[in-house]
Amino acid sequence: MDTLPQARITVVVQEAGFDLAHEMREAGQDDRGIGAIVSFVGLVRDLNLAADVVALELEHYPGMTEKALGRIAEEAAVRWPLHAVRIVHRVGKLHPGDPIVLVLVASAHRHAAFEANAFIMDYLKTRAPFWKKEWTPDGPRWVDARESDYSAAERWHKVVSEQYGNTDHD
Amino acid sequence: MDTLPQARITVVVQEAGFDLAHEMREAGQDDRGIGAIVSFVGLVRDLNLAADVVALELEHYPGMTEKALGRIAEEAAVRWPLHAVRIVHRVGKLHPGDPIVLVLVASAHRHAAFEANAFIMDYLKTRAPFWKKEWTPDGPRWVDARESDYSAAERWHKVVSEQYGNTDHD
Amino acid sequence: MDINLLYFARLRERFGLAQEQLTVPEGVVTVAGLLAHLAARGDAWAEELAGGKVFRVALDQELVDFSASLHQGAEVAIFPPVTGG
Amino acid sequence: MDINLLYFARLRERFGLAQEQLTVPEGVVTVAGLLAHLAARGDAWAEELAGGKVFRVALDQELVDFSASLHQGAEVAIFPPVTGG
Repeated sequence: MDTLPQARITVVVQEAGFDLAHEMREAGQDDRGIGAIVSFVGLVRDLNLAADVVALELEHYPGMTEKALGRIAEEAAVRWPLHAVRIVHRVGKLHPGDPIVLVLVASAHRHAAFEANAFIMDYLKTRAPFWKKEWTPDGPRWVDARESDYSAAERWHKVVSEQYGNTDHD
Repeated sequence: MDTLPQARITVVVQEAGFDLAHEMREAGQDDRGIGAIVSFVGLVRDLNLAADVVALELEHYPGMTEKALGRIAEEAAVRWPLHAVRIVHRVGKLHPGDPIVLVLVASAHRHAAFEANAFIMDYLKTRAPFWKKEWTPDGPRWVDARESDYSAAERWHKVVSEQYGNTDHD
Repeated sequence: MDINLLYFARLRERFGLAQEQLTVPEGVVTVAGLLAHLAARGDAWAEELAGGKVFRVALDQELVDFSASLHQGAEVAIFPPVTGG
Repeated sequence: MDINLLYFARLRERFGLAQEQLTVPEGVVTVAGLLAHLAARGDAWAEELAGGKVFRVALDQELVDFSASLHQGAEVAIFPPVTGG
């Protein structure tokens, strides 16, 4: 396996949108050992929302959020050989089609980048203190957590990556 | 499972670089059912290259390339509930740090988007007719195929996605 | 023992409270003990914390289970299961 | 039977040829037969196609195994294992 630099980890919680191209450049910055960058962008979708939902509002726990996200990213960097992890999570009021979350993982190896990104998203869904509220003309209601998100996070206790050590991406 | 529109599939082979933000916008275009967009960007990395490699040159089989990539994307859209797939593969001369390939997958579900993207990359590596040549001061040499890429593609014969049906991404 | 209590999302609204300083009574040493103490306030407190509803507790900004020990100056947050991403 | 032959990458350079029209001799009906016919040209052709080296064949722009049948007007491409992405 390659000698790895310490993974560069960045976590931001903000109301503003994010610039994917900028985040990609930051992740790739002067690191010619990176062969693969996998990005995940989560969007507010309206399929699951009732027809009357006009906006989503995200609340979080300042302080714990950044700590929890940083820890999840570090855990990923222990499990997979990563060069960079960038997480941007939005809070405040969002509308259908708006991006909520960006997770960007850079590695020499494509399978490591894919797996680490999915791992981070699964843990983010269950361990990062964000709460969604739906706004309707009749007022707001809180979104319930999904059991499937918890089972998705659970499966990482069992997963062993068999590929990343020898499937480089040039 | 949601009623799915036909996945919108776009395949481009070009010498020019690509604009990730533009591709993201195209993938998300007016489709509020999309909850997750996973993008894979492959970069020319120099860790695996000999120290004397100054550039990489990509040759392809015009006609078959587009057909093969289109078929891989369609196969992914049969296996997972996808809204859009965009593949851009570069040819010609590239340098360390340059992006070679972009695969972008949009779905309602994050696990579907992750898995379909990894599937497309694994098949692209073994079934799309591209060949890499390394340029050195002493002249060019062809890059050999990796056995690990073939085993990565093979594993999809066995993989069953257990998650995508019930782990929506809002 | 004095602790700083935080409530988020639906629980913050139900309790009508985002934050409070609390002097924990003698004998209350774990999260479970604290929850019983808060539930004894009745009404929304009893319904949410002792009514079989699902919630999470963070101690000093780390998720913990209810057997975790409190300490002087602890930051304890109580909130519904998270729904981010 | 006339076919259109294409060579790519290292094989194109080894054969000094990117494309040729070929009238396949009587009796050659599969990709395997065609490969034997080409290998009989000797030198690089024999080395690359009958020397235990790994290569791929596409018939009408689809990867096929060597038992695939040729047909009039077929496009047959011979190339090394692919290294894209």
